[in-house]
Amino acid sequence: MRLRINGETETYPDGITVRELLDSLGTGNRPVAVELNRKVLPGNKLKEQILREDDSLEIVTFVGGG
Amino acid sequence: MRLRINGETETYPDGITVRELLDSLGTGNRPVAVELNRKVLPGNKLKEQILREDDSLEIVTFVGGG
Amino acid sequence: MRLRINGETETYPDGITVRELLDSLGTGNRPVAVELNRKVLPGNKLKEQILREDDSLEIVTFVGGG
Amino acid sequence: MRLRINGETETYPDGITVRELLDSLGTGNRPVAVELNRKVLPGNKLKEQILREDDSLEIVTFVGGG
Amino acid sequence: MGKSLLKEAQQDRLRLGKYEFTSRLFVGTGKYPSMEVMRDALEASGTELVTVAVRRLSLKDRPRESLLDYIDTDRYTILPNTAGCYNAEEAVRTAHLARETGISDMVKLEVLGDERTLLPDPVGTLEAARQLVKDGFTVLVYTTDDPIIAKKLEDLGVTSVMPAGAPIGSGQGILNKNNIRIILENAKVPVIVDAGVGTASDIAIAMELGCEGVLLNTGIAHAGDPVKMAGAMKQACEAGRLAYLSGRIPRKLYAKASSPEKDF
Amino acid sequence: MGKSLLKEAQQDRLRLGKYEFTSRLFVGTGKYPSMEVMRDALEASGTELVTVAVRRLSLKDRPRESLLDYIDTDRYTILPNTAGCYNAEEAVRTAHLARETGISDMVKLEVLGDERTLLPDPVGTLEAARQLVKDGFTVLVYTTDDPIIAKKLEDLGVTSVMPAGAPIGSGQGILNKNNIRIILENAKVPVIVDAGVGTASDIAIAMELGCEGVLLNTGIAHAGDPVKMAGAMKQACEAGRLAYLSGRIPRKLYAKASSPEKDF
Amino acid sequence: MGKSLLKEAQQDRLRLGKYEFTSRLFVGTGKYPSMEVMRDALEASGTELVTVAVRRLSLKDRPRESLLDYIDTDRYTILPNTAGCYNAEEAVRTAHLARETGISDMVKLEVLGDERTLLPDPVGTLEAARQLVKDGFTVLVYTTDDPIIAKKLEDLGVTSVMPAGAPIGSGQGILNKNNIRIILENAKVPVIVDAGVGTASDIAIAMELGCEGVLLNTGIAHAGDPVKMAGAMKQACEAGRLAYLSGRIPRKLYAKASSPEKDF
Amino acid sequence: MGKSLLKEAQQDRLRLGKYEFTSRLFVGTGKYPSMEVMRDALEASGTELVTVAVRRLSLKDRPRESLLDYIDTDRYTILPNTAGCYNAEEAVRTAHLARETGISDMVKLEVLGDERTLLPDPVGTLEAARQLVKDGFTVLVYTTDDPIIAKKLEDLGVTSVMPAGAPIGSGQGILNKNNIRIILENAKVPVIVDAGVGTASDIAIAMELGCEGVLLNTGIAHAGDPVKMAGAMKQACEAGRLAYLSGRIPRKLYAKASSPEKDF
Repeated sequence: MRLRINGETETYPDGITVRELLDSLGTGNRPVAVELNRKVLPGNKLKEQILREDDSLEIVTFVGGG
Repeated sequence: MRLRINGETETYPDGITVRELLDSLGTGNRPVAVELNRKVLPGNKLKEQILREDDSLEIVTFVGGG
Repeated sequence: MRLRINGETETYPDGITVRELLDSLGTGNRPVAVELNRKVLPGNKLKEQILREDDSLEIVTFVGGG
Repeated sequence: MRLRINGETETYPDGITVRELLDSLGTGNRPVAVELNRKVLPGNKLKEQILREDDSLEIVTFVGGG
Repeated sequence: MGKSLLKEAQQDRLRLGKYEFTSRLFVGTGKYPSMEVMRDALEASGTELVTVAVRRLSLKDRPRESLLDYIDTDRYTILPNTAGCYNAEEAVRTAHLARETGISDMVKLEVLGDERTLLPDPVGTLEAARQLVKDGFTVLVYTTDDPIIAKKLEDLGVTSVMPAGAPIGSGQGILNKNNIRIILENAKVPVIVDAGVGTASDIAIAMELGCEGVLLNTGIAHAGDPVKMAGAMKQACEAGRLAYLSGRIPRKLYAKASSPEKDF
Repeated sequence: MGKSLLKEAQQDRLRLGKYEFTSRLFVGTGKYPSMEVMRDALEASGTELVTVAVRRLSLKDRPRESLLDYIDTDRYTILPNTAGCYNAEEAVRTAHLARETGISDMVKLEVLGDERTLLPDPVGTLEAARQLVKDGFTVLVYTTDDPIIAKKLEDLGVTSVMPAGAPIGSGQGILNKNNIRIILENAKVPVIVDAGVGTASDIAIAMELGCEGVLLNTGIAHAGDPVKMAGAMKQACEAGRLAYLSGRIPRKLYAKASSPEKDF
Repeated sequence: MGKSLLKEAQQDRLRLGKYEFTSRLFVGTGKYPSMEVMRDALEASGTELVTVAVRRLSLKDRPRESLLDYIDTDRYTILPNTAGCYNAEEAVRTAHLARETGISDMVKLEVLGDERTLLPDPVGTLEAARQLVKDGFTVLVYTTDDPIIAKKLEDLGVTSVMPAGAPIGSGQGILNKNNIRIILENAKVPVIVDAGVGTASDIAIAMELGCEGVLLNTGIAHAGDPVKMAGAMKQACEAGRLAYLSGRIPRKLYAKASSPEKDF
Repeated sequence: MGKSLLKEAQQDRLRLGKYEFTSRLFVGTGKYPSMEVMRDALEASGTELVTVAVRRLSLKDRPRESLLDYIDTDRYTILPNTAGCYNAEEAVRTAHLARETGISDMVKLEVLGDERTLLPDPVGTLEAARQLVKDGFTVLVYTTDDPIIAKKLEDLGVTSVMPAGAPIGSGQGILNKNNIRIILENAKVPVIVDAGVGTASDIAIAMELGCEGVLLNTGIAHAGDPVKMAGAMKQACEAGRLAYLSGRIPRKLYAKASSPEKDF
């Protein structure tokens, strides 16, 4: 299925969860947060949240800042 | 009739106009402005505006300020 | 005769006075002062002071300054 | 004999040395320096320097300062 | 001033809405030892715009004389302020009352945040400015030296932004030149320093930064000799303006001789 | 200025030895773009005392015109300086040469310590001042802002002590107000700030401290528009003097309203 | 420090919500020459609270390492900021994303008014602060040095008010001590100077005014030697705090000898 | 400080003649509330060099204890001063007396010009410095911030030039950074700011300018808590030195974000 991730269009197997997506992105144990279709996704929902065709995600992490 | 002027209760003849009231207060030609029952009264209405029992007026003028 | 004027060697007729020298230099009526052989020459002596071979003069005037 | 010490007149046995005088003043091992008749006395001369009638001494030490 | 400079100064005019001024010094009318001193100080200051406050007419002791008996309104443009207002509604109401006197359609908008420091409340000030511009006033607005607020006010359509150099009556001059510089960099409307002036050099400094004018009151009214100080402020304002237009020399650790090297 | 202030200003005169001045601004004649600009700047500055330097008459190219062709000596008192002298002997010699021109018996004594910074050498300055006072000169002496040196110079009998606000041509204004204050506390002769002025407010500040006058050159001569800046300096000098005489308001963290409390 | 002072310093702790800190220096993690330099600078600074920014995860070039690989989260409390947000909605959204990482429930709220100066937008900042407090965040809010805005933020329930000493990265220190003093006079929450620090003395000055802490980034990250400068900032922060607690001597024009009068 | 920084600091030593110091803070021993407080303040300050004054031994009431009972001379180098001397002869005499105690061959030369301001007399100071260098003393000389006098003293062979930041005990910090900068530009001997320090940031500023050290007394002795303030001064001195060695960021009107641009 098609997903919109951080502005890019990517293709992923149907029924994948957010957690699985993140793992496939190699985020490992680094802190990330996810917006699914413009809604902030609670951190504890990453595992169970199943993605659907055309879902749009923003995945953010921490970078250096002041 | 009773009028409320700048917080004081005063008695004036019925049917007096604002202009007449101002004259009786001796404002002469000094610049004043009037609020009638919490509404700013246009300067050009002072002459025609007739006061009624229990009307409340704020009459202001200019003082030194920075 | 030879005179040393402001570091230059110049030749002038014998017996010339300082005043005459200044006139020949075209100082006109502009303010000048003269050191003759390292001694300041009083302004009122310019006329009478006769110069001798090898006299050394510093002639100064005013320029812009702060 | 009479000695002038720091502006005071004091009486001391004849032939006393500066070192003995200092001991009698209880300077103990605290650092002091001595001027004898307006001349700075080298520190190593304290022991041998014998005082005479009417000698004038300034005895100084260190105090708090900036 | 020399004649040619004088002529030039005549032409260096400040435009505020439909008004135009030769003097860039605006002076308040409060806190003078007497009405006579105020009148003479205004004259000495050379100002063409004076601020006044709006207050209740006194009913009991009817004063035989009023402020405006001492201010020639043919000579001075009157700028009513909204001093003493602590929210937008009060300020708007005060401005409307002032306008209905028929004396002026200008207003010096002040919405204060705090009775102790008399510092402006930027939020209330923005709200009132929006309304007064909508109501057709020529709005000169007293504000902090915050460049972002200044820009927001300008975007609302005020006629002049008037940042405080320092708190009202503090006499500390311009505490943050950096902010005034940033405001000037952004501003398309005249920037007039209002409040904080303690002495003449404070005004010169404000004008040298490129401000279009200065407004003060206490610095004159509470000076030992208000009339003389008014004259000082006038000169300082002209001095600062001329210096700004002339272009000052750069600052250096040390520099070059102003006399040529000695040669004898 | 208003008429009465103007009149008063006329009477607020500065006395230096046998000379008296209405203007408290002294201006140098060096480093202008042209003689004409210098002449106009001097006029615009309103000064009554101008400094000049002493240099060798040029023999080769005899200049058709000289500095004094552009300075009306009936209008301006001439103050020759000893600029470029790095020891007392040279300065004394230069002062005597200047006097023998018959133009002036005043001298602005400068004994410099260093060609790079042009800062004064206090030791050489003291030595030269002693001699020149003995030789009957009216000595105005350029010095540092060191209050002890200033006092020593005064005790030698100089007519005026002229501390540098900042290094010559640096345009940094008065770097150490504290020292100028101490000098003023002690001084019985006029204190005139000499050197360091960069813009108009610097002069106002010096005068507000209580200085009797200000001398500058580069701040005008190198300004973008020297004539206009000269006008600015004139105004600033008058402004600062008036402010000093008026008595400024005290500085506070914050203060009182200049409008009465709102009551409606 | 001496042992007893060290002990005392241990007990002089700063409480922010449910967090407590011995170090009063907060340090940013942006703009270092390398991750290693950042890590060493953080260590040298002695900080216990570091700020981080929230940005998109890069999909293309998956960096093998991330910022937090260089920040020991057992040692440092993480303070995510909302840098780069120009309105309240964005800032609130960013804060929520940061919290959902599970790393921290603190947020350094920034709502900027202008991409050029990076000065805060007080209006947007107030709006976002209201929301974030409601949403249960521990809100440390970056703001101007405007005392009225600072008070409004405090009244909304923020945990700390963080006025800018000067614009971000400007290195100008505290431009307006007067405003910081007024903010401190009013504040019941810790006041932490954020932005503007250029060198160590700037921090000492902020702490001597009575601020509870200082936050900086560029002053360390862009110094010639960031690690050494981090050590300087640490010392300066402790110095300023101790000086504030000690009580400084008053300023005078001049004063008394520290040695007794000479007597021989 | 971090270990590596600590190690580096150990190696950043100040050499004065044959002496060497790790601490760049020199502390006076006058005017403390008690000998015990002095002793503890000296310890907290981390100083390795303390100044003392020379005075008459008291004959009447023989104090059972003396200053040096509270100063471990194995730990602290003793720097006798010539405080209270108003001419060169007295200062030279006092230095010789101090040396004959056998405690130290260093002298902090002070020749004061004025009992009220305690400012140095440059002329007497130069005269005494010449003699004391000839007599083989290690001369550290208290002077004004006059760069020309500082250079003359250096040329006489003094070991350190110690300009006053401000008058003794005035607590005003460094009033004229410009002069200190020029002195540092010229100096080949260590420049140590002596006098004027009011609080910790004053020391940091002096060190950031590039001074080799700072000497103070009143700022610690008269602080509310002298021991704590001594700790503050220690930290500030180290902070300022580190900052100077690190290289600070430049000052700008405004600058760049320390967080990357937002992208989501």
